[in-house]
Amino acid sequence: MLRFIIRRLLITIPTIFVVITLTWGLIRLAPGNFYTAERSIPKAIRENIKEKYGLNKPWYVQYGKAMWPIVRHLDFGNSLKYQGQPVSNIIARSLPVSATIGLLAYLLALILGITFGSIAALKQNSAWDYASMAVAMLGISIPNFVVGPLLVMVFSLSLYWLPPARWGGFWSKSLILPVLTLSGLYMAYIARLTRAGMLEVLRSDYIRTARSKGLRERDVVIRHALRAGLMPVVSFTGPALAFLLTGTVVVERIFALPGLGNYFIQASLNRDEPLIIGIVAFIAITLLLMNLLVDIAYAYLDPRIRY
Amino acid sequence: SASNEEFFGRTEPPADNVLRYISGDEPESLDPQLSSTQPDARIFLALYEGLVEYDKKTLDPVPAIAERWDENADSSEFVFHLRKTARWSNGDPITARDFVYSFRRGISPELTSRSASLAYYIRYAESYNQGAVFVRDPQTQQFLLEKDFTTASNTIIPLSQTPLTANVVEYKPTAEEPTPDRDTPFHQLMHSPTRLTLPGNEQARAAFLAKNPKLQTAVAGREFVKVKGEDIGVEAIDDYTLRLSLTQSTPFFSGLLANQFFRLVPQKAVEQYKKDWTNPAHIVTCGPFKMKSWRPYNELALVRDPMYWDAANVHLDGIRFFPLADQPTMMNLYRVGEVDAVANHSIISAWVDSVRFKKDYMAAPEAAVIYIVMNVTKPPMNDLRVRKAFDMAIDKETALKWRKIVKPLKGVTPYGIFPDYPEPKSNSFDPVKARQLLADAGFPVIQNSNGSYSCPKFPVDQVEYLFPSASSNKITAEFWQAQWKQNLGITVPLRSMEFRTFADFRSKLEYKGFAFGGWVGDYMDPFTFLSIFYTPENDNNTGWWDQRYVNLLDEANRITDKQKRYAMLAQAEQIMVDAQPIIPIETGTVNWTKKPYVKGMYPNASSLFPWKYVYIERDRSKWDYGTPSLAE
Amino acid sequence: MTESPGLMQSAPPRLTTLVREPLVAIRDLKVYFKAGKGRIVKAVDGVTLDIFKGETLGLVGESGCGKSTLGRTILRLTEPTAGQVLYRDQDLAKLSAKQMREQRRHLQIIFQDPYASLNPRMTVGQIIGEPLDTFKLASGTEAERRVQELMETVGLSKRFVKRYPHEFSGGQRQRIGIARALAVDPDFIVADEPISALDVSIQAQIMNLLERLKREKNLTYLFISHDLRAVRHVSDRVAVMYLGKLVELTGARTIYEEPLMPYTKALISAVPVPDPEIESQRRRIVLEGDVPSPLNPPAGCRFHTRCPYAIQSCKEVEPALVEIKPDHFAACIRISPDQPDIDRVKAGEAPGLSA
Amino acid sequence: MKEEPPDFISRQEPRDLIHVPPEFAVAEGAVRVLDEDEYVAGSSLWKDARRRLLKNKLAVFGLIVVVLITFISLLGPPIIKAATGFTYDSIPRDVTLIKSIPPFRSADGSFSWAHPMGTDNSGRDLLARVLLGGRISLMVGIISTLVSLIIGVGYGAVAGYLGGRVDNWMMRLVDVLYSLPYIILVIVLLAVFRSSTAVGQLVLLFIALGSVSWLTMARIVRGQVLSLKNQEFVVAARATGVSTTRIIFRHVVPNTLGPVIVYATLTIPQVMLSEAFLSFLGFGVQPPLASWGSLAAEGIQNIAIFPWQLIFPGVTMALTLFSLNFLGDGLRDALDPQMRT
Amino acid sequence: MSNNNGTLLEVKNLRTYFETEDGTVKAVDGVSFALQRGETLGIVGESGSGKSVTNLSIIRLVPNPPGRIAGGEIVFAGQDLLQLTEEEVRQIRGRRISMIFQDPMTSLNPFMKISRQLMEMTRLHLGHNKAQAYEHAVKMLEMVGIPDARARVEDYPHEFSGGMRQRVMIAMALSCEPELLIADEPTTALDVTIQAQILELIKKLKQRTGTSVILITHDLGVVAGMTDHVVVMYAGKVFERAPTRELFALPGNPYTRGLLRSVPDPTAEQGKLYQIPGLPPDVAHLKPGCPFAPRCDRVAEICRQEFPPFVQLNAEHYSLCHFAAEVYRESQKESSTSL
Ligand SMILES: Nc1ncnc2c1ncn2[C@@H]1O[C@H](COP(=O)(O)OP(=O)(O)OP(=O)(O)O)[C@@H](O)[C@H]1O
Ligand SMILES: Nc1ncnc2c1ncn2[C@@H]1O[C@H](COP(=O)(O)OP(=O)(O)OP(=O)(O)O)[C@@H](O)[C@H]1O
Ligand SMILES: [Mg+2]
Ligand SMILES: [Mg+2]
Repeated sequence: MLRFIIRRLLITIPTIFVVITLTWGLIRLAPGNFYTAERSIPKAIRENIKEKYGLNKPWYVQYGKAMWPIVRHLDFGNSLKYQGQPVSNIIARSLPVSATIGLLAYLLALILGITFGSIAALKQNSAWDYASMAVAMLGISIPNFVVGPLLVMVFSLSLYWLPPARWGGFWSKSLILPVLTLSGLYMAYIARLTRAGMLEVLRSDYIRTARSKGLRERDVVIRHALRAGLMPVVSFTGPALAFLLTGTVVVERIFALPGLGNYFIQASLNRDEPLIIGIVAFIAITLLLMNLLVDIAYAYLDPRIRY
Repeated sequence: SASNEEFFGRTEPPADNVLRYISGDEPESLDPQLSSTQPDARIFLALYEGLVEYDKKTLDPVPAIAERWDENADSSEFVFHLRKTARWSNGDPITARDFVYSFRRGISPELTSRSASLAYYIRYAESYNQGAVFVRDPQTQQFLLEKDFTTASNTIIPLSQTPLTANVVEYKPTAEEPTPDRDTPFHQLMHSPTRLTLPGNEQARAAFLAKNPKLQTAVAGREFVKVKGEDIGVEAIDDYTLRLSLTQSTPFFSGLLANQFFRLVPQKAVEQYKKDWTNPAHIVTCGPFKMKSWRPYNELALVRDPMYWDAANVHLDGIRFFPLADQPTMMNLYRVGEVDAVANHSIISAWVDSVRFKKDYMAAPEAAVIYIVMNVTKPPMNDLRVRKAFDMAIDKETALKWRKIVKPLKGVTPYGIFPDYPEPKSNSFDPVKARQLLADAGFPVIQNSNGSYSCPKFPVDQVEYLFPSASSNKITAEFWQAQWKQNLGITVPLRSMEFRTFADFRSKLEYKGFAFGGWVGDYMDPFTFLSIFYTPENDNNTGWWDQRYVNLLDEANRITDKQKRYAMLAQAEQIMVDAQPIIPIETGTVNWTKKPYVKGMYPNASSLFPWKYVYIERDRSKWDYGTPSLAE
Repeated sequence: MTESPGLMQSAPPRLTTLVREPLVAIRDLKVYFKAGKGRIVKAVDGVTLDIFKGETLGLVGESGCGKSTLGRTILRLTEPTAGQVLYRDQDLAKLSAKQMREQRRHLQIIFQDPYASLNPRMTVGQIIGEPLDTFKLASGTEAERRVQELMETVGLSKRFVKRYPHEFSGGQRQRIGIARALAVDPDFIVADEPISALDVSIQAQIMNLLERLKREKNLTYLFISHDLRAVRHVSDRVAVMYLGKLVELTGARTIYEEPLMPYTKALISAVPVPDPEIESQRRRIVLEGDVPSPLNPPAGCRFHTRCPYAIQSCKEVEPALVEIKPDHFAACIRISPDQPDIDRVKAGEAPGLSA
Repeated sequence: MKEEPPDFISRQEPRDLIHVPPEFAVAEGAVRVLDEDEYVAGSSLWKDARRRLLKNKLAVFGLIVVVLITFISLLGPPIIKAATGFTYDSIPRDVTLIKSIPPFRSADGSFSWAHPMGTDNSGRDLLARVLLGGRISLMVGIISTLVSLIIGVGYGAVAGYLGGRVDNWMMRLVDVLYSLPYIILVIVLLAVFRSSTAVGQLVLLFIALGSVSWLTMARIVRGQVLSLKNQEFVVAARATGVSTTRIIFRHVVPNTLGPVIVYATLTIPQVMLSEAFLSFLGFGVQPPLASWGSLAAEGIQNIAIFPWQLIFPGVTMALTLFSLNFLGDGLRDALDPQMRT
Repeated sequence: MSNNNGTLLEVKNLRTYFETEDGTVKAVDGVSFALQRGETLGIVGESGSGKSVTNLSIIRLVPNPPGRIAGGEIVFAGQDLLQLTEEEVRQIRGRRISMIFQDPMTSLNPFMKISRQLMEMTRLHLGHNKAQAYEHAVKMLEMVGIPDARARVEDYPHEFSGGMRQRVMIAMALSCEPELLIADEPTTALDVTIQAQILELIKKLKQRTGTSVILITHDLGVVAGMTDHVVVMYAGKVFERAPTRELFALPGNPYTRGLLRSVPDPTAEQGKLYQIPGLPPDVAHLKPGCPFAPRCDRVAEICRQEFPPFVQLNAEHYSLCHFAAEVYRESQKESSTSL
């Protein structure tokens, strides 16, 4: 296992390098440039910009220039759009915001999703099943760009209970609506995957054994069924959590949160190369680590899986 | 429900004397010379000041750090008299040298300011910014002059470049101020004939010289001297007097100086902290407010700066700028009373109907125009008849009625912003004539049995309407498409694009047929709009260019009489309108809201607010009930 | 610890009366499993064995002694740690995946655990029909006919063809597995407890069937079971395993009638008899002592911890499989060809040691 | 019926009495009476599933709704056009009509059949737009889901089953694709393969959405396969000489179907949302075309003033997604033989 | 019937059906038997005859859907289990009635260590704390003869051989010393020595605690050695019920006779074994008449027409056959000749 982890950690580095390189190439292929604006700037200024950022050099020089500081010092440079701001600072300050919202939302989604999913699986094809699936489905049938504003309409614009937008700190009322909005979708996923996974499991002989022991239905589910039943959820959690931690655009936009997702979209639209590469590298690392965790979790959950 | 209320949302003034304002997009930078966008400009209005400031209503230049200024006869040289009480936020006095430093920095090629071209009117600024070189004879130390190499010299040399003689009065010294030593050697230099400049880059220079054999021989054996910051026409005559020498007549130049690009940056902080100088820990400012805290994408908090020369007249204790761009979010925050005012264009078109009758809605024309550009380099749009037909087929009256808040547009200068400016004559809605024109161009329009039209010959696959994705653009695009379909029987495909892809396609003239066009004025003069078509290189995105147009504009700019100048500018505009590289669509309106208790904030044409006049009125009777008038 | 006494390599046990060629030859096979915390389970530990064409070799032994593992390893369902498995003189371990797949036509297995070995999402018909399809033995209605035939052969109503495994009783499941193994007309079948889940009547059916097939198609079986009566009934020879090692090997009748090894004796004495009268009176040899673990097998003879005849040397010397009587191999130091009856060996003596 | 003598050699009888009937099976021929029905050919997981699906009321309801909405989306617009002349892009000439009119109202507020769902801000018939949006959304959803099913399931199953190094590389490729900046990818895609026709744009959109929709599916399937491949029945299949491909697709994949179907039905709303987001950024369907997602996105902005702009596309979309999911659940149950009812 | 203090369990006319595509599978159809305290009841019968389903019905774990208990009574210590709530049944399961399932491979949770699966029982029912439960688990494993139990208790089921898993199941079922132990083929996967050991263990448990046992097996040897009474099942019906000795000595049913004859005799030479001809019936499509008729060697016309009566042959011996008396007599004759 340790060897497996080490091997996987080692392969992370070249993988990230591939991601960065591809991203770098993609940015170059994309039309427009970070200085493209509504009004085109005079040629002379364009030339100055190209000179300054080495954009008039051959591609391999540019590539080297982009990669070298990353390889040497893990330095992603400064944002082009937010001039003078180091990419690392931008990530460092926006990540906690995204991660807080994301984690809280995912936790909420996990709790609700697994509960709903288990109930539905246990009482398959009963009113309980339909009701909990209907609730879960609400999360995904109603897009979050609709849920968010609706919640705002009720809780902010009508009841004046919660702020309609903006970041109010890591422990403030302003977290409630974004977390609710965000968790709906994931709750739907988790609930439905849990149900599907649990149904595969609940008819196994060993569940029958557990029941024959006189275990409470709740314990049968939690201790015996959940492990196998959660496999799909675990698979889903890897990428989902990686993306949640690194920000979700829609919610950050609706609630005007200074999160990483917002930056990522802006950076992409602005062709802000260092910022894109920085965030992409960060997302890639998170993703690879999450997926590694997921793979470890597989082996933990299912002792028959060995790498 | 909300629609019956007098105001849009809650109207509870904030407990403290601090304004909460949504400024739009996240600022690119807090360096006024680097950042060129309008949302940022609003922040800089609080943090920095320049020689002049915008008038809160008209946006005309009013004295700021310069108490007053003088202008020579053809508006090619300006002398500014600074007030001696102006100080930086750290208490240091502000002198003319600060301006010299700031202007040179802004224009320097190293800074790569995207607004540097605003300063190209200053002598040698363009050459400096381009990294150009002078050509000097190593023996004689003489520089080659431009006039010796320009073939057709139909340009009239501005006053500032005519040699100084004793009786030439360039500006009117005021009585109370002794004017020592005005005629410095630098000033002499500014009045000597323009030096020849060549591209600084060797390859570019070689290419340039190859085209001009005469020049090539003249240059041979000479040395090249890089144009430096010291060469540009900015001079500190003394600590409190600043002289700007321009390359040409620029009557609107003082208005231009209120732009953020010309605001002061602190030399010491910049040199000490380099890129980091805007860091809240290091920043030094000169505006009515100074930095308190900055959390990007969240909040920029400013407090009143006690060092500010006019601190006594600053009403607010502070301002909190919220950078956010999502319109519904802005409106939500506004409705619940979390903010006191929002940036312009913040009301979604769909909401306009319910918001525009509220008493906190701000309606006024804006120095911003929207038009459709056409690619005149590709068929079928290279045919004037076709372009005209598409213009005439749009029922703009209906469009205006439908859009409700926008104003008409005849050419490229906005409606109602420059009261004395004569409007050009443009096509009126005439579908019959439009169809005729199309038929003339070889694309006959047929009327179908059900009354609709079709134009089978028209190469629909050769045109499309390209526009940047934003819901407001989308609904108008759909409207034009419907108009063309109804009146010409041509369904122009719509194509929305991510902004930078769009801008790239458009500027490279890769688009087919039509594309969205828009322009926001940089200063309060029609020329800011007319200059779109001034040079072919100045990317007007149509491929159209006419020497007559340029000549007329040049000539107009030398006229000091406003009426006459306007007439000539309008004449030029008419040329453009007749050639029809664009379909004029509409003049924008400011379209925002502010709480009635926010006073001193006027819906001016560029939504730029000198913050020191703004205050919070707690007496309900003195609140604004309706858009404050700009005319008073 | 030295493995595999030289004798075994030089002279694999064989029946002298019939000179037959081995169909499957197992050479010093070892299968170790990693079992967490760095422990190793030596499930099969140095087994050398020939299985001759057309014979049924019974394999008996205590639960967990490695019978299934041996069977599975022959078919390369478990990769061996060391040693070879030769099928018709080719080393199976050296075959490519594709070649191995082709060989599987000839080598089949009936799994010990019937339910787990059936795909829950395939109907019985599909499960039994699949090998036919894999080896292109039949298709279309022909395949359907074969499936029906096979089902009838193993005693399943062909009406069940569309049912899924979970709808069957334990014995019925087992029969599905048997039908699947028979589908391809293999040469060699590892039958891992094929009848233990079956009732006696079906057991009889299956055993008859296996025998008939053997007669008709010259099939070879490795018949793993702990049911000595059944083993006795179907096998030509019987091998006895204990903790990963072979301890006795001889003809089926001999092993039942004159077992040499104390362990085998104990096994045979424990066979229950379907007669309450006898059952209530009989005396079994009850093995005392701890059952050793394959995780930590005892040194010397692995049976010494439970063997009533064990002496000190048994704890030290690892006995080799020796031909004690003609065609009767045993691994015990306390007996020798001169004195095969352990009860007659003097206390404390180990004649096998000197030999 | 004549009973044949029992076929046995009992212990009492001499053992060389081997006059056994030649075919063992013939002995059972005597009892063939039990099988009065003849062998029913060609049953399969899918056929069974269909029958079982049709017994599940909720799933049938879901199926009916989905089919109905699909049909209405396909047939509705031409009917509306024939009946009223409204199309998804017809903006009225009369400026007084260019506004959002409530359902069953005319511009002056009186009752009218003209616009059962009202109109949008440009005065276009919302019903026509919702139906058209249905075409696009359903197409987007179905195509991306197919991609995710075909590529994702195959890829994940192969990676999980082969395991080891292959798995490692295949999954790293997935990680790389996950990590690439999606927006830029789409920008490049649209710029490199320029297409000015609406159909071309749609195809590009499908490629853009499909290119990522299969990634999570691949991971989920791989996870399931990892634990399935150690099960005895897979070993059994291997023992019978079944080829690896067949093991993967016949033995392993069907056993992942539960989560796969559920995830596939979850992919549909997810892709519809992605499409709305891409449209918002200008990459999606080109105006005046619309999708449910983009209609809902517009509608939510007007929720306070013109609620019908959200309610109709939103409810249609939600209803479809609900139905799809119940259908998916039904399908899952139907494909689970243990769920036979 | 009054609550006879000697009777622990009484199954009356139990019927358990499965609804399947091609009809109702009457897996158990009118099964009745009684079990005294401290007694062992053997259930034998052909594969698929409904032995497992009968016992699953007793602890109410028939998979539903498709299965359902269609009728009957299961009186356990005076209570009808079928009338209890799920919660009440739960409290009986494991504690008072425990079951060893037939398929040990799939009946253990592959995701859980053996230790946890064992500990769960005693922690739940005996209120053990962790350490106690652990010790108990190790002890139980040792008792069922798992070598090196302390080390292997931390293994996962897939690391055990088939027989070892079966022993884990047994250990689990025995760990709370239930009043009724239902053992569904507990020793199928075990070699004879372990089998003997396990059976010995069950016997000891019976002696010590007076546990009653239902032993399902097809190993007639085991039945002979372990049980007091035997129930022979065929096609979901009880075909014969008798004290063990009586049954073996004097079977009163042709089916039982067939079963007994099928057992291989270790002393005999190889050769064809006796087998009951034909296939087991499909319980979804039973014909009128005796379900065994098509395979019976003494079938008569009446057998195909009428369902046979349950004939009482003596005080404790019942047989479901039209010719029960005749068969019984035949057996008596045979046994006297063989003696
Ligand atoms: N889930 C199910 N669906 C349909 N039929 C079933 C189901 N479970 C069992 N059966 C049927 O019920 C009958 C009785 O099964 P049961 O498991 O009780 O047999 P058994 O006597 O235990 O046999 P064995 O000795 O082979 O285990 C069988 O014919 C079987 O096919
Ligand atoms: N995958 C595995 N991982 C670890 N140990 C294993 C594995 N498979 C088998 N073993 C161990 O190997 C030994 C032999 O197992 P095997 O299944 O061959 O026994 P067996 O002789 O077939 O027993 P039984 O008669 O009970 O089926 C046992 O101790 C078992 O625990
Ligand atoms: Mg085994
Ligand atoms: Mg059973």
